[in-house]
Amino acid sequence: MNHWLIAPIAIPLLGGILQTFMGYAPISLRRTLAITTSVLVLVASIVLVGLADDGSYRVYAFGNWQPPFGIVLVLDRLAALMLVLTSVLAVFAHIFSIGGADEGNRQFHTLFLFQIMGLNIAFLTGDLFNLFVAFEVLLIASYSLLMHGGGTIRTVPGLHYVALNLVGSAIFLIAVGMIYSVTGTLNMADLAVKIPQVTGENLALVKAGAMMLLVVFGLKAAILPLCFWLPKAYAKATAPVAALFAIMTKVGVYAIIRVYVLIFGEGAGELASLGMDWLFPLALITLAMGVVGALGANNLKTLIAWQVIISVGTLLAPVALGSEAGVSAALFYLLSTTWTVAGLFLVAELVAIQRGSAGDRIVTAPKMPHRTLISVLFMIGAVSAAGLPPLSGFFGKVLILKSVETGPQMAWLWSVLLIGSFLTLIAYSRAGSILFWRTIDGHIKPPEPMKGVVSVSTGALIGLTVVIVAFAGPINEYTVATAAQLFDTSAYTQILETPVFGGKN
Amino acid sequence: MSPITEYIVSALLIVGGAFTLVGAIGLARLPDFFTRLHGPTKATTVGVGAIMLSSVIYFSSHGFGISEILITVFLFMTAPVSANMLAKAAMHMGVKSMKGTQGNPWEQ
Amino acid sequence: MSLPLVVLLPFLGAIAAPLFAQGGRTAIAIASSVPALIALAALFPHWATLADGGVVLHSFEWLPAIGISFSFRLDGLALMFALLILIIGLLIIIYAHYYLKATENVRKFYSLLLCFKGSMLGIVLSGNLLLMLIFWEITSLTSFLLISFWTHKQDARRGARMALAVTGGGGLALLAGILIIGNIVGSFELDDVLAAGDLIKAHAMYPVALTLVLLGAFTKSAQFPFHFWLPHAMQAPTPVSAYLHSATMVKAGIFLMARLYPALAGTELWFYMVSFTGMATLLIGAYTAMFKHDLKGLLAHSTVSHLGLITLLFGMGTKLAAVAALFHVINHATFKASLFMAAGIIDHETGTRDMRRINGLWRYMPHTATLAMVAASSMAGVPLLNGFLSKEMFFAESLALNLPGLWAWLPPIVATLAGIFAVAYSARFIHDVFFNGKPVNLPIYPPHEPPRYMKFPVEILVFACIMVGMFPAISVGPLLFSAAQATLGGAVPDYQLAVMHGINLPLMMSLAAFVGGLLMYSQRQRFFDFHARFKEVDEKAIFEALLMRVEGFTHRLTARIENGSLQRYAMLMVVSVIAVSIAPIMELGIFVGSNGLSPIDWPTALGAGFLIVSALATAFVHRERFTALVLLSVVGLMVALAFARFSAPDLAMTQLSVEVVTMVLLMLALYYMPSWTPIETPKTRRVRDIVLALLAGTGMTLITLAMLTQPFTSISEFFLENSKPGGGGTNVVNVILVDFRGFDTLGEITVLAIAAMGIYAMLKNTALTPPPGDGQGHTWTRDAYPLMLKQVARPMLPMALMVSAYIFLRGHNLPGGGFIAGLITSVALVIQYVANGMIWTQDRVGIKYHNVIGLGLLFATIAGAASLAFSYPFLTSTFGYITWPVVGKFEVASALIFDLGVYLAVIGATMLILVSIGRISPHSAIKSTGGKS
Amino acid sequence: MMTTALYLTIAMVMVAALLNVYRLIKGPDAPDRVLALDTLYINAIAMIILLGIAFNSRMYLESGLLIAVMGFVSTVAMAKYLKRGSVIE
Amino acid sequence: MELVFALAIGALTTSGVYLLLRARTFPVVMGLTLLSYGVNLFLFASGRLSTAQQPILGTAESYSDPLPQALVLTAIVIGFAMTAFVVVLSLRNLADNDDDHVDGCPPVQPAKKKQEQEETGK
Amino acid sequence: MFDRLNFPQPWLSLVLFSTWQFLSDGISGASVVMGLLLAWIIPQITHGFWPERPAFVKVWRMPMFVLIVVWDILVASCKVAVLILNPRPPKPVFVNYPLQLEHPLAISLLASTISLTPGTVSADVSDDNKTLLIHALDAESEQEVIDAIHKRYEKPLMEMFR
Repeated sequence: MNHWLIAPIAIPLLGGILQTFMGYAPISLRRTLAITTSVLVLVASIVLVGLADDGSYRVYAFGNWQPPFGIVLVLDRLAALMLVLTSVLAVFAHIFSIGGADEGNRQFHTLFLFQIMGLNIAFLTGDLFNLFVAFEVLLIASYSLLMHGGGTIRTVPGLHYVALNLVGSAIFLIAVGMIYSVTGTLNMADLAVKIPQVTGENLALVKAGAMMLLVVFGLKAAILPLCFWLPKAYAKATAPVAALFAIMTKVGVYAIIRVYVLIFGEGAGELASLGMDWLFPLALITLAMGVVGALGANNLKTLIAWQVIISVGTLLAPVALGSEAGVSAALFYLLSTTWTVAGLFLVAELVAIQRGSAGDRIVTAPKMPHRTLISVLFMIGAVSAAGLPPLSGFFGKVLILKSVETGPQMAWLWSVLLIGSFLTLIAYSRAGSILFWRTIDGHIKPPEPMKGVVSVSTGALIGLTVVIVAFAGPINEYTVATAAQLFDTSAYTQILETPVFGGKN
Repeated sequence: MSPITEYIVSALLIVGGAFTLVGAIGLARLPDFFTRLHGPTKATTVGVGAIMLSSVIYFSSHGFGISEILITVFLFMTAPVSANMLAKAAMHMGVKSMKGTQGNPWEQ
Repeated sequence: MSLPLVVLLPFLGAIAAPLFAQGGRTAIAIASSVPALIALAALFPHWATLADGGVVLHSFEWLPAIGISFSFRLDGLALMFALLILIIGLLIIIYAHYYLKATENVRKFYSLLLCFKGSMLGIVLSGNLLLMLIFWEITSLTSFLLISFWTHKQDARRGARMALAVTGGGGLALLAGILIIGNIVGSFELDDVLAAGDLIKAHAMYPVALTLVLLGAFTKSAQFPFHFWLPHAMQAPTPVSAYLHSATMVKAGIFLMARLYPALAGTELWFYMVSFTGMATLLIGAYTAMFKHDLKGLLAHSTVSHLGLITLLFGMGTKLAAVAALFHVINHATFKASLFMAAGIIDHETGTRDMRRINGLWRYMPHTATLAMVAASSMAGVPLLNGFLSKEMFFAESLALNLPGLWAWLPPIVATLAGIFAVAYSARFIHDVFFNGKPVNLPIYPPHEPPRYMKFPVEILVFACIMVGMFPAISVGPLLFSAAQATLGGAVPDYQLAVMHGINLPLMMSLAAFVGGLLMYSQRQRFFDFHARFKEVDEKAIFEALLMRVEGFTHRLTARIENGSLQRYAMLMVVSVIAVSIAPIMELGIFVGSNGLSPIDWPTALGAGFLIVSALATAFVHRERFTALVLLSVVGLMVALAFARFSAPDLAMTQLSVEVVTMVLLMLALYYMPSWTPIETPKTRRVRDIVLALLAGTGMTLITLAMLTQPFTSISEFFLENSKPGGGGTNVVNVILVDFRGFDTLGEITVLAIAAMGIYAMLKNTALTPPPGDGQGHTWTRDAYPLMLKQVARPMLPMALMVSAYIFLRGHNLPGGGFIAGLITSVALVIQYVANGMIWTQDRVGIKYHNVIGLGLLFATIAGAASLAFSYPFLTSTFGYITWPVVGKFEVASALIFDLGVYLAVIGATMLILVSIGRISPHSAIKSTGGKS
Repeated sequence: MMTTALYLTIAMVMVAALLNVYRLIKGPDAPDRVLALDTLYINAIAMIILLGIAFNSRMYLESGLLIAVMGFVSTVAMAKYLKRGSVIE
Repeated sequence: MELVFALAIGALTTSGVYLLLRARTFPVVMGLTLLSYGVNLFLFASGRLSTAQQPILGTAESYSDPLPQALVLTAIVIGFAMTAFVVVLSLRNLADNDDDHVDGCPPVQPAKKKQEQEETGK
Repeated sequence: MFDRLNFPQPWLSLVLFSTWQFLSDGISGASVVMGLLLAWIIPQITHGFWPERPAFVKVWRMPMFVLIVVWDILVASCKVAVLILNPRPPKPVFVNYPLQLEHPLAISLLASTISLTPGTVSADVSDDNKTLLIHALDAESEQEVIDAIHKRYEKPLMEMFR
């Protein structure tokens, strides 16, 4: 039992608790502590990647109860990958926030840290109901963060976001209930063992439950027709929050990968590959819808918000095909797209700040200060997001394209993905050329000088796309190994046989 | 359980049930709000009280435990307040009192 | 090692060159030339290998999973292109040094130019198709930035965007094509691909792959119908046009065809696709060039035409044609680059490029005029110049083409026709600009010769034109040979590079072209009139309009679909759930499992009836909000009773207490809201909603029925067995909550805490004006704190605390626990707020609820973390029995501390939520003690 | 004997609840509904105690205690809403 | 008995879904509350129905499944937090938009419907 | 520390202590210790919430009073039951009862008592705490109600509260 496993949960929890007590402490102190916490989470995540890379499953049994009875955290490559992905993103978004976005709400850092905690629980947990709890933690934190920063523009999107996700939570519970009512267990490993043995009418029950679960995950991942809460909510959120939200849809993707590979994967007997025939076309339509939205967007943040949806479609299409290569490719792309999109949200914020009243609307406005830096960052981000070489988005997409086997699905995926990339490129070039180049004379109120933390964190996040390219080899090896590990479900179910730390039972 | 306690318990139960029912009938058929207010706030207190007592006696054979009494105590504390608040609300809203009522409710 | 270096150097230069900006423009220009010089030097030693048809390969592994490697491959073809890129690149830098004004952003210019150069070199030197594609797309991106270098010009921006859209899009098609090829061959290494030509051509996917690859090549090389981007890319500074459109960007597509020639060419499909595209482009370009008044426009369309020519040659599929194509690549690069530079000089010195205004420049700038005239002659195909040679070869090949029947006449006729146009527009270039009367209304007058060394690059290129034209075998013979060898993959046909091949049919065609061209030029006015009768197709306007259309359409479509209506989104959600689960539910039908139905017990059924009636009534009367709320309360109560009825005392208690708090919460909210809901949705919508709701309800009923009657076994046996020995409590539900699944509970109180803090923050600056009355004509009473309520609130607090202490302490063994206790305490506090008002109570509470929440979470976490000290996992509980003298046996469980955390967090969160909402009320702000007391 | 009495009582309480629900739905005024709800709460206490007797278990008593302690709060809140609007101020 | 229970859950779901699809925040909140009642009952039912088998050791011969009960307890608490949040959010919506429509402001209505609204609504 | 070791509201503490004994499963060492502890701690926490301390005198009369009330409840319940079941409509009266009690707790107690005894409900207390509005379900006249209440309930209460 390795206590590092709870570090990504315990650290932000303690950090968050500390922050609750410090509502009236000087802001510099709060910031320092909060950033320290984020960085510690990152360190812990990196340690966990190191641990996970040996390909074994590490189990952390809360309360020292043998799974499937107690709740377990399970660390594998996928979980570790998601943790690092999240904590890197979180650190930079967090650093960005201390540029001033954290003002106005004394609990901003608390919420931010709890959000990280929720995400980390979701990635580590090996228990279906605990996944629900994790979802709720991260959702409630995200609701609050979304509303952070005041103003009236966030209210309605926030309301929609909350209301729909509440329905989602209700469906999640129903689905959990159905699955429990047949299998009598909640532990994912145990479910993976028991689902193949389901027969008769129970099959229909589990099927209905699993399909509902897919709807829930689909809602979190924002696939069509469940994605409409996203664009406005993300576009209206405060920049670091929107950046952090880039990971939120990926939680849905993660859950789909985890649950539908492990529990309803190839080994699930009659329920094998359940729902994937729905998911594939939906993913493609989602991608297309994202592109349409991106083309029609009239402000930068909305454009990027639709990019989130494009990413989701791109990610889920190969996942739905259920091949190891597809999952591996999707994971590679996941890494790239999450950071890039988050970086783009930050860039959009810089644009909005620098352009005064024009904000991030794609209209002609006086020339903005710091144009060169911001435009370069935007360009890098846009190129990566559109999937053009030489940045990481390209490699992700190539991997995805390559992962499909020849057949009608390939034709669909290729054409949608490539035409989508093309149209995205047009959308970005249009937005970029108008925002940065089409200027009119006139003065805008000189904005506040761009703070170092703000530009550095944005640059760092955007720059990660280059880093991914530089380390594409090792990263790809890792994702390939991750996919291989994922599909070897029997190794996962081994955790049931591994006895917990001595003492009780 | 001895037969006597059984009788007592049964009797109390019936009494309690009867008063509860009567209270509800009052609520259902009395003509105006203020008269209806009498039904539940009383008959039910007696009703619940009797049922409570039967429970105390019934379980006394199993062992000591009279937390039911507390329920009654709390009910007796709170029921008048509910009635008071409701009456105030009704007077405020100008709920009509039945014909033939002597005196007037206060203007709120 | 040298090959990667060649590619890398310009990129390094791009980073380094701006650093020299301090040293002035000359320094940066010199710094920018250095990479090319080194690269040339680095390529030189390989000549020996290449001359014999050898190949230099430098390869490093990169991403074997994709099949991409850093593999660089130099052969004759690559060398030819690399030399063009490097040498013309060098000349362009010199030229640009004089061309750019001091005020312009030279750093950006050189940096981008070097990036572009590097990526072009990358394309030609890549030994891996994917690597090539990467550079391919980088050229699209850098050219986008170069074309839009003058970002303030709308035309430049639009031209750049168009170029990016076309070439970048083509690149994506190319990507697909390459991936298919890679799939067929099993490798992206150029060596493997070139060796697998037959395999590829025989494969079922060959047509797809070919189409996609050609799509890439055609877009890049501005082939019809994708040619329109090129003329508009002329908005770039002239050095850029000169570079992009002579030797580099547009030649990338040509290069691609040459590169993949062994792998893809030689089929009918190839022939028809490539040659006909080339033919069309050749004609259209030549024809359009004739009518352009813009100097650069003329050159641009002529470029299109020449690119068509080269494409046509490749399309013919004969080996000789391929040689001719390669030869023309060199020739076109030299004369077109020089022409562009000359045009730039003219533009620079006169301030305009309109040929209707610039006339008779011979008098002002004879030197430039001479150079331009030589180059233009080469373009026209005048003998003794290089253009003539390749054109002759082209004519010869067009004659050699064996098309069936009358079709055989098509290529020579097209070729001659194009030749006529070429002569005509070249003549126009020469005559209009340098003779033809006097200049008209020039912005800069009088024009004069440019700085001496601005002409230097032109001189070099013109010299090359002449040299090649006169001594082809000596000057380019070996290079062409090795390039041809590389392109054709081995055997090079017999060909002769001579100035004259004697009097033959091609020469006659040339002659015809000459006469025809000059004739056409002399009669140009008629042609202009003829041309003017057609509306000129402005591709850019169409493209922009199309873009606007697409943008507008997508915007409207998005607005239509994502219409901001929660009702629709929620409907979609419900429909989705129904859609995915309807099949299994139908399969299930009205299914009663093997456990069967238990007998109905009437009181319970009646209670369920109340629940059903109240639930439906809530929906039915929801417009009367208060009534609906009362009904909702009944539902809540019935749910609690149902829990009690079916053996869940803990749940019943929890439900009851939550119910009360929820009601208070909703009442608090309702105060600010209208008490009536208007009818807004049309009837059809309501019917639809009812249908959806009924479907959902029926589905749930069927599922529940099936679920309840099916037997099952669960892991719960374990909990029942281990609760006492392992968790030290007899209330199994509570032991699960604080021990077996304590982590869930920790998450749950975190949710509560976050919700409370979020609510607090959200309401902090919210100002709401409550309605003055209840909407039915009653204004609110002044009586805020009724006496009886206040008096009963006094003893209620300690008594309720007592009860909650009791519920809390017994929770581990009997129904109860921290959560319920917390809610009781909260309700007791709520009574204080209701009875005494916000400020009165707040004064007496004397602790910030934030801190209570924090403490709660802290206790729970510490209780969980304590076990870490004994290296047991988080949340491992322990318990023991202590026997005190009087007290007796007393159980102490660490889970109790955890539960205390829950208790505190619940109080803090609940109170913070309720108080935050209560605080919006303006009453509390104005009067501290209101009403009667 | 006791069983019969118990069932009889349960029946009477259920009928009483039914009458309450009738009043609750019929109204006519908001205070009537709240009064019916309040009474229903008290009936619920009775039901819970009867349930305890029927199941021969004291585990349910605390639910009744909870209603006694807390149930009136929602009545009070509703009544206060009706006349004052603001419940906590 | 199971059928009655199932029907109750069905009724809760029906009402909940119907109210969820309304255009004003308050009915939506009530709908969500009803829905969560239904869901809680459903989750509870996944452990099957049992009479007088409360999972308190030593108080009954056999015990009902305690796990769904614990899950429902968690779900109730979370549901409460979420309900509170959505209630407050609808208050914010009201404050910011001066209207309690779920989309901030009601869509423009044809005159005919307005008339109907005046006739039937108050 | 030790100077706070007192009971700020001894009567309350007593009530709380006995409440605990009611709640506990029988009186035992543990329940007594715990009861004492809670009876001490809770008033410490809550005494701020009870600013107007009741001044009890002659508390021993309390049990007698409670008994009277309980008896009245029983008797009157039957009367009301008859009234409800009787098809004759009742004759309700709004009574303005002049209060002699002054302590708010005493008034509240009286009002509660009135409400608890069937047939009468205290509907409101006037702003100046001088008048109590009582609704009687079935009474001949106002004075009849006033006299009965004054004699049976207000007087004993006046003796207990000073």
